Amino acid sequence: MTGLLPIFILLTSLVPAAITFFLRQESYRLRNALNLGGAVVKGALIVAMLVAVAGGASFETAIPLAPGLVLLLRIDALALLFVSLSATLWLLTTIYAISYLGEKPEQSRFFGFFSLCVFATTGIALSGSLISFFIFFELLTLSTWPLVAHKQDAASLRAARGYLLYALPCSTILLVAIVWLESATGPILFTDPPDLSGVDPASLRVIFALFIVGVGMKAAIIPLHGWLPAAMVAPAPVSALLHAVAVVKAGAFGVIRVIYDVFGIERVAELGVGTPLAALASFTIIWGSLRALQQTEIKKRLAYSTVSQVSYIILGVALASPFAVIGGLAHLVHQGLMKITLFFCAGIYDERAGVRSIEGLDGLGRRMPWTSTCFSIGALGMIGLPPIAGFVSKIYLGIGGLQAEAPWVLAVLGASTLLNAAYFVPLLYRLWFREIAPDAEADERAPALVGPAVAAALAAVLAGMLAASDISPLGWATLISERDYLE
Amino acid sequence: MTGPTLYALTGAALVGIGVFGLISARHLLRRVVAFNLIGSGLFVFLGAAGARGGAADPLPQALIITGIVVALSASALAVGLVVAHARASGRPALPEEDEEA
Amino acid sequence: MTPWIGPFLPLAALIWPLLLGALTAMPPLRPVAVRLLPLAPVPALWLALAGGQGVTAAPDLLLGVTLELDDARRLLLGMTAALWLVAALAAQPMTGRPHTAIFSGFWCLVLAGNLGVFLALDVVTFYVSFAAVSLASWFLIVHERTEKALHAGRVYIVIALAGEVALLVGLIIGADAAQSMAVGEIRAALGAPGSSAVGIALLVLGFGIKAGLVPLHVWLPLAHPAAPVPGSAVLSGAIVKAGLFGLVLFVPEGALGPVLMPLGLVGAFGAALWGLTQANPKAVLAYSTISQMGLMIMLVGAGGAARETVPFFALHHGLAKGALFLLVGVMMAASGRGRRLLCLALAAAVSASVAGLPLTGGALAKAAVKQGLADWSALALSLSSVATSLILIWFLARLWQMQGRDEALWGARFALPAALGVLAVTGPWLLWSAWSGHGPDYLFKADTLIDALWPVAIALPPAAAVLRWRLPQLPPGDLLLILGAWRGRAVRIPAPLSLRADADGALRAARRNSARLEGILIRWRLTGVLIPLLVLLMFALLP
Amino acid sequence: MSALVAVLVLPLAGALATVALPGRAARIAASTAIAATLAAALALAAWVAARGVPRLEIGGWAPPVGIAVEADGLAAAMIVMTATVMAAAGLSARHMLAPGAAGARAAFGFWPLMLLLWAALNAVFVSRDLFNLYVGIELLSLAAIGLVAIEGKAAALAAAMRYMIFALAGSLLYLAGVVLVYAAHGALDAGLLTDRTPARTDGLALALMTVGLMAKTALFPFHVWLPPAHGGAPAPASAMLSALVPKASFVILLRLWFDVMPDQATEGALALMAALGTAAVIWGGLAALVQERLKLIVAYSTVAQIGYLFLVFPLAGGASAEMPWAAGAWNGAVFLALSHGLAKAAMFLAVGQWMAARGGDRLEDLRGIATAMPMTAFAFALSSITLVGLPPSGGFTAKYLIMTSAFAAGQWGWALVMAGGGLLAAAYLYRPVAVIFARAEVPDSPLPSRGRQVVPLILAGAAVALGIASAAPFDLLSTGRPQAAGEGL
Amino acid sequence: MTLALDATLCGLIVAVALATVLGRGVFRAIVFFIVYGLLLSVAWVRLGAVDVALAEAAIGAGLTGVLFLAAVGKLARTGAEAEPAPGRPHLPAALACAGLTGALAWAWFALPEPERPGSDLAAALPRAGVENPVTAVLLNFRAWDTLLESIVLLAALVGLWLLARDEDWHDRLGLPQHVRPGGVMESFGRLLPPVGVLVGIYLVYIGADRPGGAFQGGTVLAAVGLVAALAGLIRTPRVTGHLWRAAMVVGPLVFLAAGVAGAALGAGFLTLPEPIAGGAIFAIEIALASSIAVTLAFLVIGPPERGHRR
Repeated sequence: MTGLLPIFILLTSLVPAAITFFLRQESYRLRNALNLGGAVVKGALIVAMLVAVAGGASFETAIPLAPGLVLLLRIDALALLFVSLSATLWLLTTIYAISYLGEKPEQSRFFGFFSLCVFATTGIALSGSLISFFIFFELLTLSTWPLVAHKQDAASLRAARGYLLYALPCSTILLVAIVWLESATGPILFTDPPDLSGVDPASLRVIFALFIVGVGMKAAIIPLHGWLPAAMVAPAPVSALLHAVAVVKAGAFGVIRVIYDVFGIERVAELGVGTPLAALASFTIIWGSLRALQQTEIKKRLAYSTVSQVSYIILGVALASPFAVIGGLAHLVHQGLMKITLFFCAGIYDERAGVRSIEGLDGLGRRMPWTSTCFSIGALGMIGLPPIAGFVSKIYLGIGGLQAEAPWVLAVLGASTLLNAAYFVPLLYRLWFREIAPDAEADERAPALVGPAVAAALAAVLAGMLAASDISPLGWATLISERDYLE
Repeated sequence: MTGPTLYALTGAALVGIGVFGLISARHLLRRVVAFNLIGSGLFVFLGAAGARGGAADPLPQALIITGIVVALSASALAVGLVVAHARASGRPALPEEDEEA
Repeated sequence: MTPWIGPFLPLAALIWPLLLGALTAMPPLRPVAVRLLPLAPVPALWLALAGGQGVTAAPDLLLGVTLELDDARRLLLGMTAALWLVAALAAQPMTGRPHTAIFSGFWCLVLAGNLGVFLALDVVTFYVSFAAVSLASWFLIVHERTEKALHAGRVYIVIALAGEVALLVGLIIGADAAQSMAVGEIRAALGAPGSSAVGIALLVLGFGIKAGLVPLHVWLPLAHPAAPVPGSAVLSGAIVKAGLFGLVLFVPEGALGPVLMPLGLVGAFGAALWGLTQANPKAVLAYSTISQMGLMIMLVGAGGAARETVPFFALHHGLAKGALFLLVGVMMAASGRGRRLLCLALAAAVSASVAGLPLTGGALAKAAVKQGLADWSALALSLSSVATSLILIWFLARLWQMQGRDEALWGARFALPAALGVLAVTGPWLLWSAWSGHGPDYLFKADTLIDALWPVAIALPPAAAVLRWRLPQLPPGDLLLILGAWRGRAVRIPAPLSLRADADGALRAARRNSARLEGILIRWRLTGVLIPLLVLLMFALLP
Repeated sequence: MSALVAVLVLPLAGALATVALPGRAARIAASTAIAATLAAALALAAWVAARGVPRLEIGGWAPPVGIAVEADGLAAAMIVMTATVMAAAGLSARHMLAPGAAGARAAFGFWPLMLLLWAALNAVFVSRDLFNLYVGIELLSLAAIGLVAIEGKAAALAAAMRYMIFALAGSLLYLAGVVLVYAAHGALDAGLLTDRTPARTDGLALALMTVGLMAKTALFPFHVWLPPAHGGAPAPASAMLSALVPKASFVILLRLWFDVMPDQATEGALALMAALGTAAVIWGGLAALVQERLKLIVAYSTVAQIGYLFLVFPLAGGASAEMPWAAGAWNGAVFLALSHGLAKAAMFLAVGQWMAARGGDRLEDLRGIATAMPMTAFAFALSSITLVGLPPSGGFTAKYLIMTSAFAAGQWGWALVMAGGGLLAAAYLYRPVAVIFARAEVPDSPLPSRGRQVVPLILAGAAVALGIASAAPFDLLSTGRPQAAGEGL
Repeated sequence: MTLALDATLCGLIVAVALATVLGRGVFRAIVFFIVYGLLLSVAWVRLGAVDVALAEAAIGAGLTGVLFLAAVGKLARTGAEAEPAPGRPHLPAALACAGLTGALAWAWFALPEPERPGSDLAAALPRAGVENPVTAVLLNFRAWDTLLESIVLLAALVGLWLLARDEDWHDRLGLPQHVRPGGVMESFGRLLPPVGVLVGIYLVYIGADRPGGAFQGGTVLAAVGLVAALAGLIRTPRVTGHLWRAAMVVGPLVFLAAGVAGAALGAGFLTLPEPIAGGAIFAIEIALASSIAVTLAFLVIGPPERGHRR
């Protein structure tokens, strides 16, 4: 039974996906029940697993595909962190999406791919070998595409094409990297780091770079970020999925796996590739923020904000000092909570007030206080305002930067905070201090839309408020780094 | 030079001639004819090989008979195609090669 | 999970205002939110009065919250709580006006932060509290939503955020140097030889902004007058002290003295003189605050005993400045000559105290700090009293010029600054011995008296001159006016790096070319030759 | 054993019956034969998996006198794939080539040709005799040419003519090789030839056979006949032609280079083959990228995919044959052939249904067809995934195996071809996928029933399943292939 | 002496082949081709392969020649007889083909000496049930090849029929022949068939022991049918003629049935148990010959066509 738990967890997303595809548009109830049920059951299973792991159990399931090609599902603390995040946010997003989509067409396709996306993300989290990781990583690419293209208008299709234009070359590069490395070492399992001594350092550096390009595209590292802002044309739940639940997270998660479980910190340090990566991440942080400043559409601004924020995670793991790692890992969750809040709210503004551009936010704070409060919390958290989760990450990253003898990281963090403020504060200002246009129609009578936003915002606040507790993202990150990476 | 050698070289020459015909001809019927030349050239080569060492080897003969029948089948279909194509397009050559068309 | 360890009251003092703040968001309470405000500082006040021993720890909160109360903290906590209480009472007439629920909510948040700054023993709690003070007070500034208030808010938020960043980075450097989150250890680590001066500089930057350190003070004369009167009172009285206390807490003894002292003095004199160009009494008071904070920053820079007694000085200034701001509000609610005179008289008394007229609380404060100062700086302190006197006389004149209309419950309104004023003037007497190490008799010595008196006396002639021949009247914002061109310039960034290309054109060209090549290859006369050629090539390649 | 006979005899018997019987009875006979052969194919695979390689010396005459057939893992896997594709094509053809829909001529001709094609494929897959293989591929070619010409239009006839020329030239070159082999060794059986004393003429024989088979496989630059031929045939015919026919000659190449004359392989020759494969990948991909007709896109994609198959030669042949990575490359190539067959058939069948609904296969005609026929659209998308080589699909497994081998062999250039080709595939398949999933309000003719729409989906699903459950097919492939039984990499 | 004869023959063959390829005019090329086929059958006799000689004469030269001639006629009627421009001499092709010939010639001399040619075959022959080794190979040892070969014929025919136009589908096979009544063709047509049928049956019958067999015999029978049709003695059937279609498949079907029977009886697929091998082979040959005859004749006649559209 316990050996099958990872498989069951995967099935909680796959089964609803498979059934949903064949449902008629009118089967609202069944579809919603399936998706919500899947999300809830998954949550329950993850809790069960958490309990079991805390009790010392370990889970590992291997499905051989071909010699040298084993689908290995395995649970370690990092996997748990990611899978818990995605499962929680999936539940919220599902509730939100059901309400958001209302009676719009093509829902079976939407929810089918939606669940498939989560299936892939869960698979990424639970992958115990490099090739399993790649398989799910690609599945994610593919199942995301129909979601980005969901509206089927020209802009959506363009965005979807752009997404693949980035994703497929990068996944090819990733495959080359995997194959190159595995041809020298044999199949790479995350349980025991491969022996890389047989490969010459120059090749290893190239392979590392290929890996980073391969997974970094999903994490929207500049210059591989172009797809993300374009993809904001997708419906709000999809944006939430892209920015918080699945895609960019998978990329960041991939970077973590590559650095810690494929190469190992020592090897990364030996090769001297950590610092360039950290520098790249820093550049992304700054550049993403600068670009965000120029955007006039809410979701686009949020998208560039994600570009910037996700690189915090990468910065942390690339610096590889204890605090930086913890900060990076914790930011994986923190960013997810805050950004999903923001996208939920952006979706509500769009849906209930028809507002997409920043100008439209004027005075919405009074008409839509809950939404606007959540939005403000998300935005302030992004800036790093305590006690919302973001500041914890920043503190840890900063200290980590100093530990890694990279004091310039502080400058990056500082500049980024200022820039974050520069692009978020005007929004808050408009929300709360401008007068609403007299003919504006805005309300938030949609509890299933607002509820998830409130929950996510609350979670973001709690993650910061209770950062020191064992069950907080930070506590977890600490545990992971102590247990797995920094003996 | 022995008999089989002579025939083998003839076979080789026939193959060359046939291939040349197959390549250079534009008229499709000529190509089918050339195809038959190649085939028979090969059979002669095989027959010559089978005739080495005195006693004729029956196996190549059987193979050749089979080959001849197969060649006829192919020729018949090819000729049918040539005719049908010419009827449909008005030319006994492929459009891309028909310089008069 | 352990909720907390140690005395609960410090934790309650912080949580209670937050709870109230959350309550103000409840729809039924929104109209009467202001009514809750006076309750908010009560636990803190109780804590300050009752005192408390031991460290309170809430290990699961933030990165492990730890709170403690020592004498300095207790003093400032008490002052702050009292000031907030009185200000909250003074805010009662706002009940029912627009946006008061938001105002109240953030009032509570700022209060919690302000208290937290004084209670925090760990750097994260401190930072969180400081950020709450810093950023939430923006809502107090822009509350009126006038063009002026919004402009002030813009300036404020930009500078405050910059300050937050500097602070965050500085604290991170400190925490790394100390390998600890404890405030004391960080200060020690920063003071250790060989440690990074950047950290200290950033901390000074961050705190200096809040404390009105020249030249980081530019927001202050805009923001303090823009807020509603109770807001101004806490801003000028209590909130600036958070920055000051930060300096005291984190800047190591003696570090940056050569920078802080001159800058403090420049503030002390410059702001007072610039204040003379202001017509709005609240702006005058704001400049006075900068001036006084300059003094206190100089004291921090001087180090030693002077630095130790800064809280004592701050206590007086906080209470007095609070009283003065509130008096502006009271004056606005008075039209009768009697009431106006009463106001003026109280204002004069408090002003005299601030200027350090003998036997006032202000004089005590100055006397206490002077002991720890070198001669020249003591002289500077005395001279600053001249400037203070000058500006406060100017303030009184401007106050008198105000025209108000009568409002209800004037007596109660007047009682609030009166109470603060009394506290400001008399409070230092109660704590004198504990903070100066001298008996009350020291205060009545001729030296002390003269020392306190002459600056005020010197100030009178120029004051008369200023009143007679006015200085040019300028809008607030001194340096900002100079840097006016700086505002509103956007950052230009080159066009995005993107993979966009003329896809259609490329497709068309590719189609044309591929069709051409395919058209060649499809010719059997050509491709056919390749067959024997390939056979020969392969034959050549095989053994 | 009897399953082996059955897969050879049943389609033949079916073909004879469809020729002899009148219309309706012929179609019933065809359906029966299809079902029976499918069952026999599955039974054969099960037999092989369970009990090893069945060998049949036909007529009881052992080579060199008689002909032996063997169903090793490769043959069994190919036969099962063929049976699956054939069954699906047959199901689709029941409607598309019904007498009312396609005319009495096509309705008469399709079934015997299909069954003859099938018989020829099975015969080629199991045959161990070089001359028997020649007869087999001739039968295959003639049946295939008939299918290409079935539309009867001038373009289809020209396409069939071109195909005929290449096919005949290819057959003759192959025959020339066989003649040389027999002349040199007096034997035609693969097993006997493996143990032969190498002769100096073997190189020429191998060169002749290889080039001939390349022409039949439509390897670049001999691919020119393929797109018009496959693009012009009716969908079920295109499915068979594209999915299966090139595989027969490829399987013969595999047998020649890895079983019969592995000793003849040289670096240069192997590289030449892979170089042509590379050219095919690039050229097929680029050409597919610019087509406006979906069937041509799919057909050019076959050109490119055939190119991949030839990358196996330098990785598993010659000096590499003894190396650990050879098995990976060999298995990868076969996996690729299998999954490409399934996916390509699914694509053609899907396109066929769309053409019936929209009356054309220009991309613009098909805009938004996914709304009306989501299942076929999904099938097309799934097939695209396999062709691009994205996980989880048979295409991915294959790609992974080949790329790993390439890196292990130090010939990483071929891995880059594989990778780049995948990108090209993604690019040229993206266009149709985006178009069919776009929103458009176009009235459709009556749609095929769900039962018929699901056929391509099953094929595409099988192609994907090949990647998910690749262990069983992998074991099957290793049967009877001692040198490939190793773990590989 | 014999070598000189062979050399002359070979020279002629090559010359005629060259003329076939290089000569002007398709018709002339085809005439050369027929001559070439006849010369080639002489060559086969010289090589001691009488069976092949028969097959070459009947099929390679005769039937194929007729096929080509008929095609020329059909092309002329479709108006597509105009020959495309010959184009420049194709030098690269000439070089490549010379290379190919050279390679094959080299191969001949590089061939190893044959090892015990046909010894296995000779050992197996007594059990084959027939004495003519070629027939033994065709119908017993390599029966699978032969079965497939008969199927190839069928496939070609089905493919050929498919080339008909849809509107012609229900017409009779081939173009209607217009023979002058009482002309040479008619008399020839009346005279030939009885003789031809006899010859054909004899060839099939004799095939067991001496040169001859189903293919040669079937071809003669097919020629008889063709002549009869050309002479207008019989009308060609339609594709829907089920009797004819049954005749087309009966040979392969009997062959296949025999094979399956062998498998079903436990002897093995296509295994002819020694005692009944001779009889079985004869039965198969008869069936096969009739199918071959019908199929070959239909192949030459071509798909159904409605004549004279112009």
